[in-house]
Amino acid sequence: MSAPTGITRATLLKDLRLEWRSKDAINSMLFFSLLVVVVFSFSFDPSAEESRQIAGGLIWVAFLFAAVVALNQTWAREIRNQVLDAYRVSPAPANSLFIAKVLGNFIFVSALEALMTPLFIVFYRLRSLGPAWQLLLVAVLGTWALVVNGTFFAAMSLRTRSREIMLPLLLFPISIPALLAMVQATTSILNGEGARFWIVLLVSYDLVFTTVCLLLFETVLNAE
Amino acid sequence: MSAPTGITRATLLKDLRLEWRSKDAINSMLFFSLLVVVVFSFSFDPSAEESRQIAGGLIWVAFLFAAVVALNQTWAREIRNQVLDAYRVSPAPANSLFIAKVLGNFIFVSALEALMTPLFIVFYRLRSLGPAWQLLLVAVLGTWALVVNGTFFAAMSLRTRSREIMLPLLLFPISIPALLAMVQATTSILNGEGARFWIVLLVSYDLVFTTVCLLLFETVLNAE
Amino acid sequence: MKRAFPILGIVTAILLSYALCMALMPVTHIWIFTVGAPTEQTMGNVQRIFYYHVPSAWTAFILFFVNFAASVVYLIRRRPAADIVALVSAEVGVVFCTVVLITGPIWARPVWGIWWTWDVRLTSTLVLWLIYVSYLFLRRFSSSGQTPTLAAALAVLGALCVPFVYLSIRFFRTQHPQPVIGGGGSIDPRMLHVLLINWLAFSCFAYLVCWSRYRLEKLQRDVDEAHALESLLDPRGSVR
Amino acid sequence: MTETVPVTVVSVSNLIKQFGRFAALRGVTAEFSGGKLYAILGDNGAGKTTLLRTLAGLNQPSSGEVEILGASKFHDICQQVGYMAHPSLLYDEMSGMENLEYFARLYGITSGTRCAEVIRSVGLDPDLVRPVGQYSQGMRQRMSLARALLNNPKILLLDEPFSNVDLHSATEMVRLLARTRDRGKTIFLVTHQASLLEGAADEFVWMEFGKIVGRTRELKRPETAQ
Amino acid sequence: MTETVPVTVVSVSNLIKQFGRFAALRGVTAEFSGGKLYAILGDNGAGKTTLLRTLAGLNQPSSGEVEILGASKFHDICQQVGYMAHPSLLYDEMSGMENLEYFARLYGITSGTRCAEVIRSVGLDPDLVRPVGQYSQGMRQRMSLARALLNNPKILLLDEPFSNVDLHSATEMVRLLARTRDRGKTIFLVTHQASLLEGAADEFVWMEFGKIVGRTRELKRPETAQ
Ligand code: HEM
Ligand SMILES: Nc1ncnc2c1ncn2[C@@H]1O[C@H](COP(=O)(O)OP(=O)(O)OP(=O)(O)O)[C@@H](O)[C@H]1O
Ligand SMILES: Nc1ncnc2c1ncn2[C@@H]1O[C@H](COP(=O)(O)OP(=O)(O)OP(=O)(O)O)[C@@H](O)[C@H]1O
Ligand SMILES: [Mg+2]
Ligand SMILES: [Mg+2]
Repeated sequence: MSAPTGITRATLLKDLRLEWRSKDAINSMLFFSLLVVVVFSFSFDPSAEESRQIAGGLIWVAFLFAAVVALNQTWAREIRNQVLDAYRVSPAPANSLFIAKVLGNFIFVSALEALMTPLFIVFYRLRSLGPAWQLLLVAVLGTWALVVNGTFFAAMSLRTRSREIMLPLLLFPISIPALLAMVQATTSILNGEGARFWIVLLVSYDLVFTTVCLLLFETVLNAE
Repeated sequence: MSAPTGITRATLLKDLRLEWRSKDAINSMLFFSLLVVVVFSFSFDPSAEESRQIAGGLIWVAFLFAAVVALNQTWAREIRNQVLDAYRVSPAPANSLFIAKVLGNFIFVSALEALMTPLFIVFYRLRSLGPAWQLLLVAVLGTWALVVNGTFFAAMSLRTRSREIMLPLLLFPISIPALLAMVQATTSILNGEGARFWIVLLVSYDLVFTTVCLLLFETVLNAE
Repeated sequence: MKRAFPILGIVTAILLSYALCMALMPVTHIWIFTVGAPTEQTMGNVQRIFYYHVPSAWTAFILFFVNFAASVVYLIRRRPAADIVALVSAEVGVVFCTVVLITGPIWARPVWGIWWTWDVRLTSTLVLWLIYVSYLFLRRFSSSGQTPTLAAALAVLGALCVPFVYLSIRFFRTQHPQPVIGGGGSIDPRMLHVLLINWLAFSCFAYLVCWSRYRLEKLQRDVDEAHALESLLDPRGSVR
Repeated sequence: MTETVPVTVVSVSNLIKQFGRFAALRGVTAEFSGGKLYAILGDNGAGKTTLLRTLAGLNQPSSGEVEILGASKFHDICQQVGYMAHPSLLYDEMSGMENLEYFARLYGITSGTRCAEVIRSVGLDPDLVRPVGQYSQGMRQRMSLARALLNNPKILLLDEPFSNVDLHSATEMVRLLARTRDRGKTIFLVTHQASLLEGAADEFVWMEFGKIVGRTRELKRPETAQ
Repeated sequence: MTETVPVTVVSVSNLIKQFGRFAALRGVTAEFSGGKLYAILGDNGAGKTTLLRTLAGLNQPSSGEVEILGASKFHDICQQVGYMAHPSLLYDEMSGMENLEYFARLYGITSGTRCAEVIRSVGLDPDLVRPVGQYSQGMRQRMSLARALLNNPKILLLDEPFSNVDLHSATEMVRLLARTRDRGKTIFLVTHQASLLEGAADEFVWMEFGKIVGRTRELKRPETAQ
C-alpha cells in the first residue's frame, strides 16, 4: 500500500489536472466572481471612507458565496459515475481523500480570491492603514476555515436529498464565528487597529475544526 | 387541444402541489433565506450608520442570491426523468410551460422576500421616509424582472454542462440594469426621495424582457 | 416505570400552574402563604415575561448539552438509544430556544423600544438556534440509512462551535441584563424564588416532553422494525 | 377496433444527423408501412436512439426529410405519436394516475375515464396511490408505456423498453405490444434483447454506424458490407 | 498461472439488509467455493445488487455475517476483491490509461506495466488518448472491467456488466471472464441476460425476494415454493 500522503498527492494532482484540462469550471468561476464584484459595486456605491468600514463585510460575503458555489462542485466529479465507490472498495484511507479535496478547494478558492481582491480594491478605492501582510494571514486562515468545513459538509450533503441547498444550510451556521472573525479582522486591519485577538481566534477555530473533520470524515464517507 | 391558459394552470397547480407535498424545498429555502439575512447582518454591522446607507443594496443582493438558488431548482423536476421530452412531444405550447414556471417562481421568490424583508427591517431597524406602497411596487417589479430572466436562463443553462454555475453567469450581466434600478429605487424611497424614473425604468425593463423571453422560449426549449 | 410517567405528569401540571400563579400575580398574602411576585418598578408588568424567558433559556441550554453528550456516546458506542436521546433533546431544545427568541423581542419592544439588537446574549442564542435547526434539517433530509451517524457528526461540530460563538461576539456591546447567577446582576429574592420555581416547572415539563417524545420515537422504530420483520417473513419481501 | 391506416406511415429519406464532428445518422432512407411492429437492432452507438428521437421531433436532423402520416412538420401530427424513452418521462413524486391526468391535460383529453383505462390496459391498478418513484422497475416501464399510449397514438416509438426489466415482465410487455399492433398501430421498438421479439416483430431493422444495413423478417443478422 | 484457492472463498450466513421498512436481503445463507463463475439471476428487486454491494463492503448488513477469504472485515481483504458496478466507476474526463494509473496508486501498485497489461487483456488499446466519456458503451464496460481486474483480485463482483451492451461485445466479455475464471479467480456476475452465460457459468444462483431460492448447474429456473 502506498503511503497516505502519496495517495493524497495523486488525488490532488488528478483533480488539478482535470480542472486544468476542462478549464470550464475555472473560467466560469472566475467570471462568476467578477460578476459578484460588479453586482456588489452596482448595489453599493460608497465613498472611500465608508467603504473602508464595510469592505471587510463585502469581501467576505462575496468570497463566501463564491466558495459555496465552488464547494458544491467538489464531489460532483466523484459521484458522477459513482467513482467514490471505487475509492471506498480500495485500501486507500479516507483521510487522504479528504485532505486532497481540501487542498484542491483551498487552491481553487484562493485563486478566486486573488482575482477578486484587486477588483474590490479598485472599485472601492481601498487603502489599508494597517500592515498588509496581516491581511494575507487573515485571508489564508479564513479561507482555510471555509474550505475545511465546506468540504466536510459537502461530503455530508452527498448523503442527502436536494444536495445543493444542503451545503449552505449546514455550512453557514457553523461558519458564523469564523466569518465574524474574518470580517472584524479585515476591518480592523484596514482601519489600522490591532487584529491580534481575531487572528488567534481564527487559528484556534482552524485547528479545532480541521482536527475534528479529520476524525469524523471516515465515518461520513462510509455512511451509505 | 385544451386552451394554453388551461395548460398553464394545470402545470402551475401541479408544481404547487408537488412543492407543497414535499414541503422540504420550501422549508429549506426559508431557512436558507434566514441564513442569508443573518450572514449579511454579521458581515455588515447593522448598528453602523454606513450599513444603514447601503441597506437597499444589501436587501437586493440578498434577494438575488436567494433567488438564484431557488431558480436553479426550477427545472430540476422536469429533467429528472427527462419529463421535459414528454412535454415537447405533446401538442402543448411551449409558452404555457414558461408562464407556469415564471408564475411558480414568482410566488416562491415573493414568499422568500416576504420572509426576509421583516427580518431586514428588524435587524437593520429600517424606517422608510417615502411611501411604503412604492416599495411594494418596486419589489414586485424587481422580482418579476429577476424571475422572468432567471427562469429563461435556467432553461437555457439546462443544455450546458456544469449547470448550477451557468445560471448566474447568464443572469447577472443581463440583470445589472434591473438590479441597479431596484437598488436605486429602494434607496431613494427609503430616503424619502422620488423614485419615479427608476420605477418607469423597471416597468419598461419588465415589459421588454417578458416579451422577448416569450418570443424566444420555444426556440430555447426545442434546442437539443 | 410505567407508573412514573403519570405521576411525573401530574407533578409537572401542578408545578406549572403554581408557577403560573406565582409569576402572574402581584404579591398577595393568603392566610400564611405568600404568593405572586413583586411588580418591577421601572418595567412594570412586562417584566413578568422574565419568568418564561429565562427558564426557557436555561432549559434549552441543558437540552443542547444533552444532545452533545448523547451524540458523542452514539459516535463511540453506536447505541440507537443514544441517537434517540440526541434527536429528542435537539427537537425540544429548539422549541425552548424558539420560546426565548420570541419572548425576548416581545419584552425588548416595550423596554428598549426596539425588537432586536446585536448583543452578545441575543446573538449567541440566535446562532445556537440556527445550528440546531440545521441539525434537524440534516436529520430530515438525510437519505441514507446512516442518518444517526451524520447527525452525530454535525452535533459534535455544532457544539464545538458554541465557544467560538461566545468568543467572537464578545465585543458586541451589551444591552442585555447580566446573568442572575454567577454574574454581576442582583435580583429581589422574591423574584429569584419565583424564577427558580418556574425553572423547576419548565425542567419537569421539558423532561416530560422529552420522555414522551422518546417513547414515541422508540415505538415508531419498533413498529418499523416489526414491519421489517414482517417483511422478512412475508414471502414477497415487502409489506403492502 | 382495427383502424384503417395508410400504406406508408413513416418515410425518411437521406436522414443525416451530426453531433459536432460526429455523424450519428449517416443517410438513412426507408419507408415503413402501418400496422406493423418494427424491431430496430444494432450495436452500441449505431444511432438507434438518435433515429427514434428524430422521428419524435426531439432532434432536428442536420439534413434529410422525415414524413410521418403525410406531414413533414412534427407539430402537425404530434397527437398521433406516442414516445417512450429509456428514462421514464414521469414525475417520480406523483402517483401514476396523477401523472397521466397531467399529461392528459397537455393532450387536451377531456374524457375522465381514459387515464384509468390506459393504466388498466398495461396491467396496473389505477387506484395505486404510491408515487411512481417507489414503483419497481417493471411497473415503472409499464406506466411509462401507459403514458405513451395515452393519446391513443397511431405510431409508437419505444426506446429500450426492456432494459433492466426482468424476463417475466418483459415477455408480458411484448404480448401487450403485439396486441396493440394488432389493433392497427405501428410500433418502432429499439432493443438489445431481440430474442424477446422473435415471433412478435414483423420486421427486424438492422442499423450499423448510422445507417440501416438490412431489414429481415427473421431474427437473423444480414450479411453487411462491413 | 493458475493459483491455488481455498475451497470456500465466500460464505455468508443469514445475511439481512433492511432499507427502512423494506428488507432487501431476507436471510441469505450460502457458501461459494473458489475458481468458479457464479451467475446471479432474479427478477427486478430480488436483491442481487444489494448482495453484491454487501460483499464489496459498500453496504453494512443489518445483521448476519460475511466472510471472504477467511476475513470478516472487508478492509482486510480489499486488496483481493475487484468490484464492477452498473455505472462505470471511472472518470469520464480522463483516458482509460490515466484512470487506471490513478487507481493503481490507490492500490499501491508500483509496477509500471500493470495498467497497460490489464487494458490489453480486456481487448482495448492502452495508447488510446480519448477520454472515457467518449468511449462507446461497450468500450466503457470493458474499461470498467479492466479497473476491477487491476489489482489482480481473487474475487470479482460484477453487476450487470452486459446491460446496454450489444450482443457482440457481450459475448466477447463472457469469453474474457471465462478465461479469468480459468486462471483460478472466483467471479460473481449479476445479469438479466442469463442466456449469454449458458456454458460459461459454473453455477446459476437464483434469487427471489431477498433470498437465494436455488442453485442450478444448468440454466433452468428451479421450482420454488412460490
Ligand atoms: C431580544 C431577544 C432576547 C434574547 C434572544 C434573550 C436571550 C436570553 C438568554 C439566552 C438568557 C439566558 C442567558 C444566561 O442565563 O446566561 C436570557 C436571560 C435573561 N434575559 Fe434575555 N433575551 C432577550 C431579550 C431580553 C430583554 C429585552 C430583557 C429585559 C430587559 C431580557 C432580560 C433577561 C434577564 C433579566 C435574564 C436573566 C439573566 C440571567 O440570569 O442570565 N432579555 N436572555
Ligand atoms: N447529444 C449527443 N452529443 C454527441 N454525441 C451524441 C449525442 N447523442 C448521441 N451521440 C453519439 O451518437 C452515436 C449514436 O448514439 P445513439 O444513442 O443513437 O446510439 P444507440 O444506437 O442508441 O446506442 P445504444 O445501444 O448504446 O443506446 C453515439 O456514438 C453517441 O456517442
Ligand atoms: N438505497 C436503497 N434504499 C431503499 N431501498 C433500496 C435501496 N437499494 C435497494 N433498495 C430496494 O431493495 C430492493 C432490492 O434492490 P436491488 O437493487 O438489490 O435489486 P436487484 O435485484 O439488483 O434488482 P434489479 O434487477 O432491478 O437491479 C429493491 O426493491 C429496491 O427498491
Ligand atoms: Mg440508445
Ligand atoms: Mg441491480
